[in-house]
Amino acid sequence: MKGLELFTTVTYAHFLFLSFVLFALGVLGVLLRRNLIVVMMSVELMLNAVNLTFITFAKALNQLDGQIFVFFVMTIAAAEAAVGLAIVVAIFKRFREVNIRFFQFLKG
Amino acid sequence: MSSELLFSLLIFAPLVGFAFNGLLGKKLGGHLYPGVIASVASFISFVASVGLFQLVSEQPEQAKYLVIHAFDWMQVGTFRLPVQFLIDPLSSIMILVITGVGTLIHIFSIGYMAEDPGIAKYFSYLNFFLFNMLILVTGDSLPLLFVGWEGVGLCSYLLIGFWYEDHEKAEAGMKAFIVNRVGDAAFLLGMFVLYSHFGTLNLLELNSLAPKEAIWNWLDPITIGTLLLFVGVTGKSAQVPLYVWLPDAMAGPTPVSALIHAATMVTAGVYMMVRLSYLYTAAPYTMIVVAAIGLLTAVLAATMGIVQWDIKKVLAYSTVSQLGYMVFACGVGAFSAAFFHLVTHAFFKALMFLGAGSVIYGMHHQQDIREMGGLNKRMPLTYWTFMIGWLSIIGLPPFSGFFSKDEIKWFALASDRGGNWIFWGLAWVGSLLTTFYMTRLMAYTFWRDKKYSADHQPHESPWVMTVPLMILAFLAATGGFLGIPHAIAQILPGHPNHWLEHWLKPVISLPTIKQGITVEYEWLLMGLSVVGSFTVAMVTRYLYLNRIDLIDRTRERFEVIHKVWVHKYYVDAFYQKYFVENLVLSSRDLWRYVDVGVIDRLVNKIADVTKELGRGFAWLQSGNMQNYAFITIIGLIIFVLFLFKG
Amino acid sequence: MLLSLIILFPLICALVMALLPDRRYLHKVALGMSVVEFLVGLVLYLKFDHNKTGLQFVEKILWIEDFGISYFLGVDGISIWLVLLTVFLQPIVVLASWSSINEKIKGYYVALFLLESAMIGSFITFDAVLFYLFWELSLVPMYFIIGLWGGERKIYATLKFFIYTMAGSIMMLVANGVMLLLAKETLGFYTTSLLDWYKIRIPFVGGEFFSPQTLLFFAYALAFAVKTPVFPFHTWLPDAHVQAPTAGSVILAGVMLKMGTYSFLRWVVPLFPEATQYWSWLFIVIGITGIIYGALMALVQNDIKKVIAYSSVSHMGYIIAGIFSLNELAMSGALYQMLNHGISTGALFLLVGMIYERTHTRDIVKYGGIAAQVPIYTVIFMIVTFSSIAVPLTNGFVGEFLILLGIYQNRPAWAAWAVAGVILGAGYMLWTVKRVFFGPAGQVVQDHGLHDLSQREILVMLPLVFLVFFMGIYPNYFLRLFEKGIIFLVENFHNYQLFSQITEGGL
Amino acid sequence: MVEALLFWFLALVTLFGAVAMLLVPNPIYAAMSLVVSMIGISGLFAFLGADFIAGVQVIVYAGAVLVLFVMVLMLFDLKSETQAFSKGLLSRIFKVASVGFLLGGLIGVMVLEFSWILPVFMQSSPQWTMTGVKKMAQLLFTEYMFIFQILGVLLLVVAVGAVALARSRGGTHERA
Repeated sequence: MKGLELFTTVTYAHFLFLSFVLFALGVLGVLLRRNLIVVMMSVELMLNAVNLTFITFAKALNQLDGQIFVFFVMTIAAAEAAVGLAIVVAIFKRFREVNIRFFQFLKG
Repeated sequence: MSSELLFSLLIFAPLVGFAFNGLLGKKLGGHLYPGVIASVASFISFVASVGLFQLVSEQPEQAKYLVIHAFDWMQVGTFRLPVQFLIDPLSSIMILVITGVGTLIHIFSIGYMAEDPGIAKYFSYLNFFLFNMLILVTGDSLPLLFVGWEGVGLCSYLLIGFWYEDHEKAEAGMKAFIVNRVGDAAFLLGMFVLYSHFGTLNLLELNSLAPKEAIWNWLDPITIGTLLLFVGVTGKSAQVPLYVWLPDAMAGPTPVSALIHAATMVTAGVYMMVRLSYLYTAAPYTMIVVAAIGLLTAVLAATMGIVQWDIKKVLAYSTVSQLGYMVFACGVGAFSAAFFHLVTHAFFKALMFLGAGSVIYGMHHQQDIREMGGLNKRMPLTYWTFMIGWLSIIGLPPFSGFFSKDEIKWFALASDRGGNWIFWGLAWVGSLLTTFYMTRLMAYTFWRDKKYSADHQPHESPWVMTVPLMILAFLAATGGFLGIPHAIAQILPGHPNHWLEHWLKPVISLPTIKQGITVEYEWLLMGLSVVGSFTVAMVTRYLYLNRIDLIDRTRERFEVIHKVWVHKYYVDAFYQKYFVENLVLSSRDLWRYVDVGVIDRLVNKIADVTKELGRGFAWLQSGNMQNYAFITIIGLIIFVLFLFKG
Repeated sequence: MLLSLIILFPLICALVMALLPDRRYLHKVALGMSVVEFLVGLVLYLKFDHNKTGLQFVEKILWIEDFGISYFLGVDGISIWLVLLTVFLQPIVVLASWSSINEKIKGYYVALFLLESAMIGSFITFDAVLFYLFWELSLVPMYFIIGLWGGERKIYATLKFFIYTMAGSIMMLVANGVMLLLAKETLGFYTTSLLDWYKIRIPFVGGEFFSPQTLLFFAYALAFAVKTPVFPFHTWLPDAHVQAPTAGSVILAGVMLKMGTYSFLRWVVPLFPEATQYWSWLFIVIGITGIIYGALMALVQNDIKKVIAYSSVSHMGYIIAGIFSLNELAMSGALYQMLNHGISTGALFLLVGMIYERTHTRDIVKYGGIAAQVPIYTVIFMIVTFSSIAVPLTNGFVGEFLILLGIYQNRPAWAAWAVAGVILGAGYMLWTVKRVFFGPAGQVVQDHGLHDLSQREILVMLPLVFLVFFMGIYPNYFLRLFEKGIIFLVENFHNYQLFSQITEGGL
Repeated sequence: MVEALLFWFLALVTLFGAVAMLLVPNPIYAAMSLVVSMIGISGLFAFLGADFIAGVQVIVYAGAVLVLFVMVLMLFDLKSETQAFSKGLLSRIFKVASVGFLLGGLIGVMVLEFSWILPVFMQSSPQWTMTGVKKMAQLLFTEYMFIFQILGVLLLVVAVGAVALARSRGGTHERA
């Protein structure tokens, strides 16, 4: 598999590498963005990257368990989003902004 | 009556008296009840000991003892320690002396302590002392003896500190107990040594297992064991170097001094050595030490007795000195003589202490002999009984002291276990010193012109106090006939033998006479003693009554010696400075600089270091969440790197 | 089921206490319950077969199968006495708390009962994990007892106590893990049963510190040494004792310290016989140092509780030296001394607590001459003092005598140093007594009109005083059973030399 | 060939959405970009035969979660943001570099250490087949039933917790 073949034939490896890149982008979002909501979105992106890996393996190994896990991850993600946003709301009420810097106030 | 029953009467009568007075005495009130109850208890005990004595004398010659087994005290593996009591010729006499003299002193105390609010407590302690003392002399093994040994020490502590509100008296009690503890610690070690060597601590077994030949070896377990036990003796029987507590012990009530610190408890050490006579004779090095210490004590204590002004202190030093004689007698193998002196000493010293008590009572608690004088007119009964005690202690025949002391001096020369002229000479000098300070005491207290003020008229004591005095005086006068010396016995009609020696023969090792020492020597020594004592007594009496200026001049002339004697050879000061104060000070330093300064600081330092470490790493906890996430990512990178196998 | 009951009942008591409202009548409820628990202990004792060696009332239920961890309870001739001591002291402590604890009564008794359960548990379990559980569990209630009802520096003291002991027991946890692996390796299956562990032969190279047995030996020994406490790990003890409320001090001195010494006997000696034998000299030295050092420290303290706390260090020195003398005499003596110390030091702390309630000071300098004011108190204090300094016919003498004799059998020259403790012991205790009770009336007498012990307080002290004499006069009653216990202990040895050394007294 | 085109198209869409989310300062736009990315991922799921999951992805993420985000953003008018990225050029470079390193590491590990997987993965290109809901449901309601239930409870707790949190006045230090 050389040269053009890399682009013409799609293999499971493509999906894996794509999920790696997506995960890295998510990490960068968490590390660099200041807005809490965007940080949370980046986390969602990371979760999706992982989901993609699950689905890829599920397909490659011809097992459905991977898909089930994705299902669970999504549930957790939704829950996390709900709680996270609730915290954001609470933070906003107090600081009138949702900058990540808020967490510095939690320092003992 | 069976021996068990008699024995339980002997032991439990004082214990019941103790419990009764201790628990109920105060509630009953009154100043008579406690004393009467205690005296009755003591008297029951005395009757029981007479019965036991009778039983023992009925035993066959080969096994002249009774063993009363109570129960097993401790049993661990092969180590078995029964609570078992032994009534043999030795202990049967001891219990007679203890309960007999004890009863008299109880009765005396009824009068002496009548006005004291703590009378119930006093009598309960006294009974408890009897109980412990009886355990001491009847216990058939060293640990059981030790029970009594420490028990009497405990009672002594309680009774010395009886008037505890007085700082010094409380201190004297404590001193007595702790000094005794030093001896007791050695006593414990001695027991361990003997147990490891013989595998038993039973007194009879120890004596029978003791080798017949003397072992000339410092490192032999028997030598070490007996020496360690002897350290215990120096504590309890107030020998050099642990005698310091006894003079201070005079802080207690005077009858206590008579009972505990003269007649019975302090002789426990001598009793123990007599008891283990076979063991001691097997260790000749120990015997040398014992003899040297005993003689040293006898002479040193006598010199200190010369310069005392407190009537009880004079008697205390005299007690130390007489105990020295007993210990010395043990050291030259004359155990029977030591025991003989123990018995006669119990009579005449108890008599003298009670006499002193009577004087103090009559003088309204005045103890300084310089304030007395002329009491022979005021207190005739006390005077005459005291006189008998004096005659006895200076060793004039036919009073008891003459017989026992003379026997000791005789064996100082004649014993083939180390008797020699030097020993005899020192013992003789010691006895002359005794005569000197005792005569001085008599002169100051009785013979001199009266010194007391007119509004403190001394009075004769009531009969509860004088009757015991008289009984004791009788005993002190005649007690000597228990052991008539062989020389005298030979010329007496019927040749009465030395009864005590004969009686003790089954249980103790008897001294043998050196080759070449004949009966003429005995006459010679006896003559020297009697003439010496008589002369010294007369001269001293003359000097103190007529030529007091000569005495004063002599004292000034030898100021240095006088000072050393007054300061008790600086032994007390030495102990106080180098042991007590140094111990406390260095412990304080140890506490301050090692316990708090090093050990505890180290512990706290470890905690502090942990805390500082935490503070040091705290900058990581900046609160910047993205930094935390970043650190997580770094962790992830490291994890990924681990996946590379190479 | 009796053993489960004896652990569970205090837990139930704690629960009941927790559910009841916080009022003064809780004092009476607690007393009643602790008496019932004592009766349960008594039933255990009466049903105990005195002629059998080995474990009795065994309960063994597999708990975590994969690692062979089981709920394994049993008592033998040694542990039964410690259980009895615990259940015996509990009602006394409760009764003594009636007047001293006036707030947060409920929490106090909950902690006290939890503590009782944990301590009993650690004495009767024969499973390493369960033991560790009880061991650590016992820290928590004590932490609160000192921390909530203590003196001025209670937080410092309780933290020090907790963390110090915890740090020691971490060692035990690690060693437990290693032992588990060793069990798998040598026996072929995972087990945490102590009886199985006894069978493990752990490689031992004399003189080499890094041989497995030596390391494990020291790991366990360190945990127990802190708890005991052995010199030089003792500094938490004076702080904890001084700050603890009376009941805390009594339980701490009376029972908790025994957990350390008992564990030495139960765990260290039989598990690591070679190392024990090889290193016994070290522990005898430490023990004897502790005897003298504790006594010297006690000599110079001005706080009565500190005097007693340091005297505990001294007494613990006797016990450690006794255990490591490795012969039946000294071991029996050490066991006896454990009970003695529980009784006499417990009694001393109770007495100090009683006088503290009256005067609110523990400074000896302020005392003096109180004997005239409080005669009954003085008499009891003197009796307990004499027990503490081992006067014959009190319990203290029997223990010390056997220990010293045992030390002498093992190492004669060192016994002389141990005996020095006898002198110093008399020194510091009698000096304290003299300064507190005798002499002219001190400041406290002038400030407060002291009143003598109430009937309740006499009732608290009476059983202890009775035991002081009973154990002194008829020790064989206890020693008979110790013998069975020690035989059971050494029966499990694979080290024959040590076995014969202990049982036959030969060296 | 068609498959390849489809994959690359979906991959590009996904990556574009992700990068846009990362870079645009305005949170609303970021949310919108994420929606794009999510839909791309959903397509990829469908590509891999996970049709049910693909549907759920669109409904839950694009439809629910992100709507929630946007709603919050709009509710509080968080459009204006002075500072989109964290401060410090050095630390930013450092962070990007290490994430790059992480990515490189992951790919490196995949290629070098788990290369035994790659042939399997590389040779067989995925065939498009439908899984269907039925199979999923069978598995979910038998083997994973317990977890499924637990998740239900979790969601309930989260619902309550979210309401409680959102109702709070914010901050733990003082009470108004």
